[in-house]
Amino acid sequence: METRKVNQGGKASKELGTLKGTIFSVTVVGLGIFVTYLLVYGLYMARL
Amino acid sequence: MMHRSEKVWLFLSFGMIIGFMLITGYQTFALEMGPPSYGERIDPQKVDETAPFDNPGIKQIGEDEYEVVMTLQVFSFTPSKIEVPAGSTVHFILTSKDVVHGFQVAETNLNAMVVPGYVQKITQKFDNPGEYLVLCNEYCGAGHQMMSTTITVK
Amino acid sequence: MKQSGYGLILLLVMLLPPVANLLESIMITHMHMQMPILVIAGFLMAKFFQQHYLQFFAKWNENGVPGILLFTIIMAYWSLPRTMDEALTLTSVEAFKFVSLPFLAGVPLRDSWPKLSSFWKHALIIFFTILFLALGWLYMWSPVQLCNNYLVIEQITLGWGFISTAFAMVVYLVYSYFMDFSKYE
Amino acid sequence: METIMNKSGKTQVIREKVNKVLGISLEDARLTKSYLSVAFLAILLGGLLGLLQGLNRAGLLELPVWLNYYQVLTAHGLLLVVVLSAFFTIGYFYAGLSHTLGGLLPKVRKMAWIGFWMKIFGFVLAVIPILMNEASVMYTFYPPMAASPIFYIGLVFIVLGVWMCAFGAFINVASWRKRNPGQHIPILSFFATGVFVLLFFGSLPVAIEVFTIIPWAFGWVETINVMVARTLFWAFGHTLVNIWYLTAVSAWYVIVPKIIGGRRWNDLLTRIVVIALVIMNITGGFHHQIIDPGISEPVKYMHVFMSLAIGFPSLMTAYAMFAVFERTARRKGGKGLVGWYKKLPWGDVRFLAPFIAMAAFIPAGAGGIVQSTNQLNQVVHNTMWIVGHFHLTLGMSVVMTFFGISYWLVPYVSKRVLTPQINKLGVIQTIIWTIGMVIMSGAMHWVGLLGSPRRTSYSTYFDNATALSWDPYLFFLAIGGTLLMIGVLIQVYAVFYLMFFAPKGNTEFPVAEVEEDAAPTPRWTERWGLWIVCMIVLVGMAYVIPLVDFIVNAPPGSPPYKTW
Repeated sequence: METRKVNQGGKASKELGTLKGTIFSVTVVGLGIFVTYLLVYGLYMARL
Repeated sequence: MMHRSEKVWLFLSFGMIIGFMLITGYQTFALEMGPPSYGERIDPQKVDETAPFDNPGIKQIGEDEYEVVMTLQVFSFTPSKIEVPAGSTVHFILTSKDVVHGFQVAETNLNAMVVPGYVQKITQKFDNPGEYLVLCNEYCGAGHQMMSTTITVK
Repeated sequence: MKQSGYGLILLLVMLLPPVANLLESIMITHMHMQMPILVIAGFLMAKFFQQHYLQFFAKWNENGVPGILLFTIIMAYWSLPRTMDEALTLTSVEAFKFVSLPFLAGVPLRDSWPKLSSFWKHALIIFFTILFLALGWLYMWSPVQLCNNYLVIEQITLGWGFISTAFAMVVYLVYSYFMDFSKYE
Repeated sequence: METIMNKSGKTQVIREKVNKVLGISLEDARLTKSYLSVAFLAILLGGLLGLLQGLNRAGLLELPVWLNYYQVLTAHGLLLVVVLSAFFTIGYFYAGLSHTLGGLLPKVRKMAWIGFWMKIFGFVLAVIPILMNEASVMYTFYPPMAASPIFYIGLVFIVLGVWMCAFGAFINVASWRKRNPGQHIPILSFFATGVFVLLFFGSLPVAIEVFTIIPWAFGWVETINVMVARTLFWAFGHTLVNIWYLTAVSAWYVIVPKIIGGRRWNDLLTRIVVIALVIMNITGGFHHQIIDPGISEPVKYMHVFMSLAIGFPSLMTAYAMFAVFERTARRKGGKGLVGWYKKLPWGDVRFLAPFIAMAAFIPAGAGGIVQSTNQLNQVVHNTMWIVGHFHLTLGMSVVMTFFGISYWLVPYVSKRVLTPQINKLGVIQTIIWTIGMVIMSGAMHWVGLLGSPRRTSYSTYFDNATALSWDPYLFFLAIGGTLLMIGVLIQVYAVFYLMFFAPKGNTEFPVAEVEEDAAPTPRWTERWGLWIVCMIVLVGMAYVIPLVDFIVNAPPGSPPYKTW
């Protein structure tokens, strides 16, 4: 129930709409995928 | 509906995955590096009487090129000891006489499922001398952890 | 408009020789993957044509029936074993495939579907269900090799592909018979 | 007729209101409590067996002959992959259906109980032969290894019990839709519908497989088609794990935003993720067969695409989750590129556990993408890497989300409250579990790359140098396993404390609202029949080719073997 106060910021959502932290975070996710791929791909090529 | 950055993220990340796919496709179809997919059928109860498995063993088929005909059964590989000179390419022809087995050689890309009723083929070039551990990587019974042999590269 | 762009990109990707070769190397992916994707590409591009030739579509395809007839004819034509064979051997037929499926099947489908009454929609699905069952039966039980380019086993596989697609359409017909969409939507 | 309908409609409306005010009805609560109790007893037992395995694998513990490694492993898999996940999922979603649809229909409740006892009965049947060492076949039971027929009959009852619950859910949702024409199914029930659709269609192939195995295991039929059985198994096996994943995802989208005091992500995109996961899931199973014989390279390549396509909704989820967190944190005054993370309620176990679960899905999903890529699969197939992968996905992403859910769901159904002490205990549990899992699955991934196989009891392969070099990593496995066991004990204590001993009170079922300026969701999202048809067509595309080939060009079959 104590969350009510926070939720009332419907109108304010525009100025709070920046998502640079999200962009940063998903970039980390993307890099994670890429690095994992490189690791296993490198191992595969080295063992050919 | 979607934030611009979300579209960019989905486009880039999925593009990256498509990139992985293209590399895979190029290696599979242009460089013939596809995963082991041979599928000739065989009667799993008559492996010993069916060529070439009636005579398992190693055979030189060219300069630096060998062919190993191998059967897998609980809990061993036949032939059990293999020796090849360094730099040779070895073609393995495999089948199972009983349950599903796995054929894996540690520190190489040799890894294939060996299923009763099917002939499997996989190839590897051994550049570095040493003793390579061959093991079964699909659970096949009480002695599964003992099912191993070695390939010696001189 | 963006949709039309995606449709064009999809068509161009399908035209790439490695993609076309891969999909055409297996009979069932040729018919049940490449061909529907071409129709989808046209379906996406239809927005462009609808906006630019508003008059034409309004006049020619007023109630949606002419469009859907064209769609049906094109689809039925490409379900024949002969045409698939020819697409592989004759360049002109292959070119016709890449033109007819998107532009003569995909585009009219998009234009017609919303205009059709539910009677015509169901009639169309029933028609294709029967057609697919018949084709499935033909491909599975035909004693001879229907295509020069594909083995009998691929023919049987395609037959089962038709049967499973027909099954999915039956599921949909049953579902829409029991469900009254107007109540839920 | 009309008046009766109206009357029952009215009572229903009253019941829905009562439900909102007073919380879950006692009967619905009892159902969920029973399901959750079984789930957490399963993790207690399964965790203990897991510890035995970890210690054995590190060479620290020799298991007695009457309880060997493979028996333990079969039971561990069955308890955690089938019992824990199925019982938790059903218990959780039935509570969700009850909460969002205004209580379960009496008929549906009865079906869920019948399903409950069928699954218990089936499970007991399956466990007896495992304990008697008559079914050491792993939960994948690949023919031609043949367990005692009792084992397979047990599996049939488990599947039938799951179907009972699936149909119960469909009936309840359909009845709600009839009473509320023109309305969207509440989001949590939408997730539940997707999960039960997948449970039903995903378990169809395994049901077919088991029905071909039973006469063969009894000896009425001499041989079996090995590859058909294997293919049918994976059509089910992979769907199953993605069902648990979808369950966890439902909590991420619906519950977590409420707990952190925020709002739900775009309703349409959420529903698209559910629909996409339902349509594309079953075909993903093929990446388990990338190095199998008898499937041609173009077909395998086509399946890589089908497997990787499942990644798309997960990538959408990653973005959605971060965006929900960031928006909420910024509303609370969070600043900076990453500084806003400080504004999230880190001390609240109901947030902390699912958050770490989500974070774990980053490496877990990355590993999944890599291993379903054709050639790279050769590097990791059937090695410890795979074990590490599914301990990250299931043991972290899914199970930790389940843990997070339990801290509000259990008090909700037992009409008690989460005390600050238990919350603190939960935070400690989350940290122990995280450390244990990172150590264990990290070691598993690495030793797998070096070549150590999965599902193998401790072995030095006759003192082979390569195999001996794996031992230090396997030692970490034992350390991680021990930490995890401590985590299990704390978790089970917390659940049963909250169920029976915590102070009485009202706990809210946290379902987040959408953003106030959200656009209405289009109607087409409700056309489940259409999504099911798309799914059938896609399954047809994927499975018709190999199955027809395996059946038409079948080799002579295999007789049953008992090799343990």
